[in-house]
This record gives sequence, structure tokens and C-alpha cells, in this order.
Amino acid sequence: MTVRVLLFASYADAIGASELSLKLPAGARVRDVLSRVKELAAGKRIPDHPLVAVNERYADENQQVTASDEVAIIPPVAGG
Amino acid sequence: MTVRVLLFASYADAIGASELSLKLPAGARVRDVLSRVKELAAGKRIPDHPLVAVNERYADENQQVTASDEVAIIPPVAGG
Amino acid sequence: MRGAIVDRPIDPAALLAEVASPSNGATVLFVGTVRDMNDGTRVTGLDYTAYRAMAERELRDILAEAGERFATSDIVVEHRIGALGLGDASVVIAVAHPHRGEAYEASRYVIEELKGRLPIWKREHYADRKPEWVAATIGASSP
Amino acid sequence: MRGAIVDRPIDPAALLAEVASPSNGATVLFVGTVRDMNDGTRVTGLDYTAYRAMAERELRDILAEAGERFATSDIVVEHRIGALGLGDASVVIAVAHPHRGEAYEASRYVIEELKGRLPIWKREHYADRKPEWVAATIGASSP
Repeated sequence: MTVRVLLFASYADAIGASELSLKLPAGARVRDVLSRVKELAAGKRIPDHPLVAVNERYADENQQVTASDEVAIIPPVAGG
Repeated sequence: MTVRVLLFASYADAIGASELSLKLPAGARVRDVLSRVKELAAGKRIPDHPLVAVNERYADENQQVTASDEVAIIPPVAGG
Repeated sequence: MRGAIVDRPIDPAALLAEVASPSNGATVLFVGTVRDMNDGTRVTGLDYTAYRAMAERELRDILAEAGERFATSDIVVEHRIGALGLGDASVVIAVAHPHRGEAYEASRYVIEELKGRLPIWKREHYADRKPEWVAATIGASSP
Repeated sequence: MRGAIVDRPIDPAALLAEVASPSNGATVLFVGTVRDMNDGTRVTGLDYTAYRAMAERELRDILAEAGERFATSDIVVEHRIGALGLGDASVVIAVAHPHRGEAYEASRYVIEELKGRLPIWKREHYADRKPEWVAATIGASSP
């Protein structure tokens, strides 16, 4: 399946993209998405356990993802 | 000496005046001012120990007053 | 710092502008307004009266205390007196500070001290009976 | 209750008007503004960027929590994104309540939760070096 991954702010700058389409096996979990991102060139600039959201809700690394999900890797927030 | 006494809000309504000029002996204290006010017709409608200010500062009943002082008898405050 | 007893409507936006500064990151504005109910009785309006010279002096003291305690001089307060209708602002407090914690705490300090110390009284008007002076209601039941 | 991520200036007076009601006795307005200093460095401006759909959803959750916890539906929040200059308002929170204690507490709840949860980031511009993304600064050093 292909999963859409969003990157923001310092993470988008580090990877050089604000959106990725990653091919993953069915049944993949958030941690598998993160592993694939970290295999990219410059992927090492993303921390090992960043905040992640699936479909606009904070999610843990154990959560399963499906082809229609939107996965976002969230840098430390700084609103307000 | 003659001392100027200010009354406000419910106390002014009770006494029927917003200002009094009371003759008091030299050396009189706040408590003497209060006793004189309570001797007035309707003076019983003022509590025994109301808040008092002398020259715009809260004062206790033991404070001496002089002829140039402005004594105010202060109902429970309700600003804000 | 500025504190005043006024007998005209208060403009909250003007007080916000008065404390604004690029060295402040947080501004807290408190607006006290006339409620339509008090202790279950329908209120139609209020008259505020003050021992004005003392109220202004006491307000200056409170501002100086808040300024020292919370390390800011960007505090402005206006308390209105006279006849007020429902929803009218009776008191507005603007506090600006580099940091938000202190801005909230200074605002709260000023409103609590002001309610406990300013020689100001209010007479409530009701739909169904004669106006009455309101006794102090410091605490949970007061706005 | 209304929460929005906006890309235009925020009008605090409009938010005050939006929560006004004669059944409320207290309104607390929080305004977060761009400071000229952060950690001792001179700042000349900020860019805010957001994961906008999620930020709006998370903001709605925070408002619902605050509304339930403090028993009011009179809460309005706008967070601005885009390029902001010194002194510009980045976030404005208006809360009205019958009583002041709850108005202050609800306001504080919303700003703390918002700072901890909204997927919004800022890049600071400096007088003397290249812009940098600002790491979360929840706590005493943050406005």
C-alpha cells in the first residue's frame, strides 16, 4: 500500500520535502513509517521518536496505518 | 474642635446626610466620632464597628483625629 | 501604570493599546460587566458611587503593589461610576508582561484587591421592587 | 464556542464582543504578541506555520474540554499564522463567564493546552543571523 506522510517546519527542511508517498506492506504500523523515513537521505535528522499524528490525531508508534491514512510527523510544537 | 465626617451609600441614606460637622473635644479618637454618630437620630442603623478612613486611609478606632482631618464611615465595599 | 475612577464608558481596546509594548509577550485584559441576575433576582441596572479621592488613592496603592510584586509597570485600570445598564463594563484591567504567568497573576491580584479595598458601592435596580444597596459579595458568588 | 486558525490580523475587540452577554459578569481576554527578545537574542519577526486541519480540530477539542470543565460556551480563540511583526498578536483567547474565577481559569486552561498541543511552529527572524525554527518552550521562559 502507499501511505501519505506529511512533514512540517524543521522536519520538512531537514528532509527537503513537505509530503512523501511511502510504499509499505499491509498491516504496517506507525513505527514502520518512521523507520522508512529515517532510511531517507537526511532521515537521521529526524529524532528516533518524534510526535506522530494519524488522520489529524496524535497516535502512538504501535498504531496500524492503512492506505487511506494521512500520517504526519510533528516537530516540537511552538504555537501561542 | 469641629471634625468633618463623610457618609456614603447605605449609611448616608440611613442618617439622611452625606456629610456631618461634629464638635468633639481635643484628643478625640475615631471611636469617639463613631459614638457621636450613633447618638444621632437613626444612628443605630450604623453598625457598632464600621470601616473608617481618616484622610482617605483606612484607620482603626484608636486613631486620634484633629480638626483638619476628614473622617469617612465606609459601608461594606462592593466595587468591581 | 495608571488607575482612574471614570464617569463615562470604558473602552477596553484603548486600555489594551495603552499597555502594549514589543517587550511584552502576553497581555491579560479583565472586563467586569453588569449581570442581569444577582442571587436569583433579575437586575435591570446599577448605580455605582464612590468616595472618589480615596478610591483613586487606594487604586494607586494596589497598582504599585502589583507592579512591584510582578515586575511590570504596564498595568492600567479604569473603574466606572454612575448609572450602568446590563452588559456595561464597570471595571477594566489591562496587564502586559514579558511572560503570561505573571500577566494572569497580576490581573487577578488587582481585581481581588480592588474588590476588597476600593470605597465603591453599588445600588441594584430590579424589575419588581425598589433599588437596594448591595453588600460586599467577595467570593464565589461575585463576578 | 469558536476556534480558528487565521492568516490575517486578529481583532481583540471583535472577540470580546463575540463572547459578550448580560448573563456574564466577567470576561478575560488573553493576547499573545511577538516579543522583541527571546533568550537574550533580538528578534525582528516571526513566521508561524501550521498543520492547519489538525490544529483546528485540536483547538475544537480544547474548547470543548474547557467548556465542559468550566461550564461556559462563551469561549472564542483565534491563532494567526503567516508572517508577523513585533507586537503583532499571534493568539487571542476571549472567555466570558458569570463569575471571574472560572473566566480566569478557563482562559489559562486554553492557552496552556493550546501551547502544548496545537501543531503550529514558528521560525524567528533575527537582526544578526539566519532565521531558525523555535523549539517548544513550554514553561517559565515562554510568553
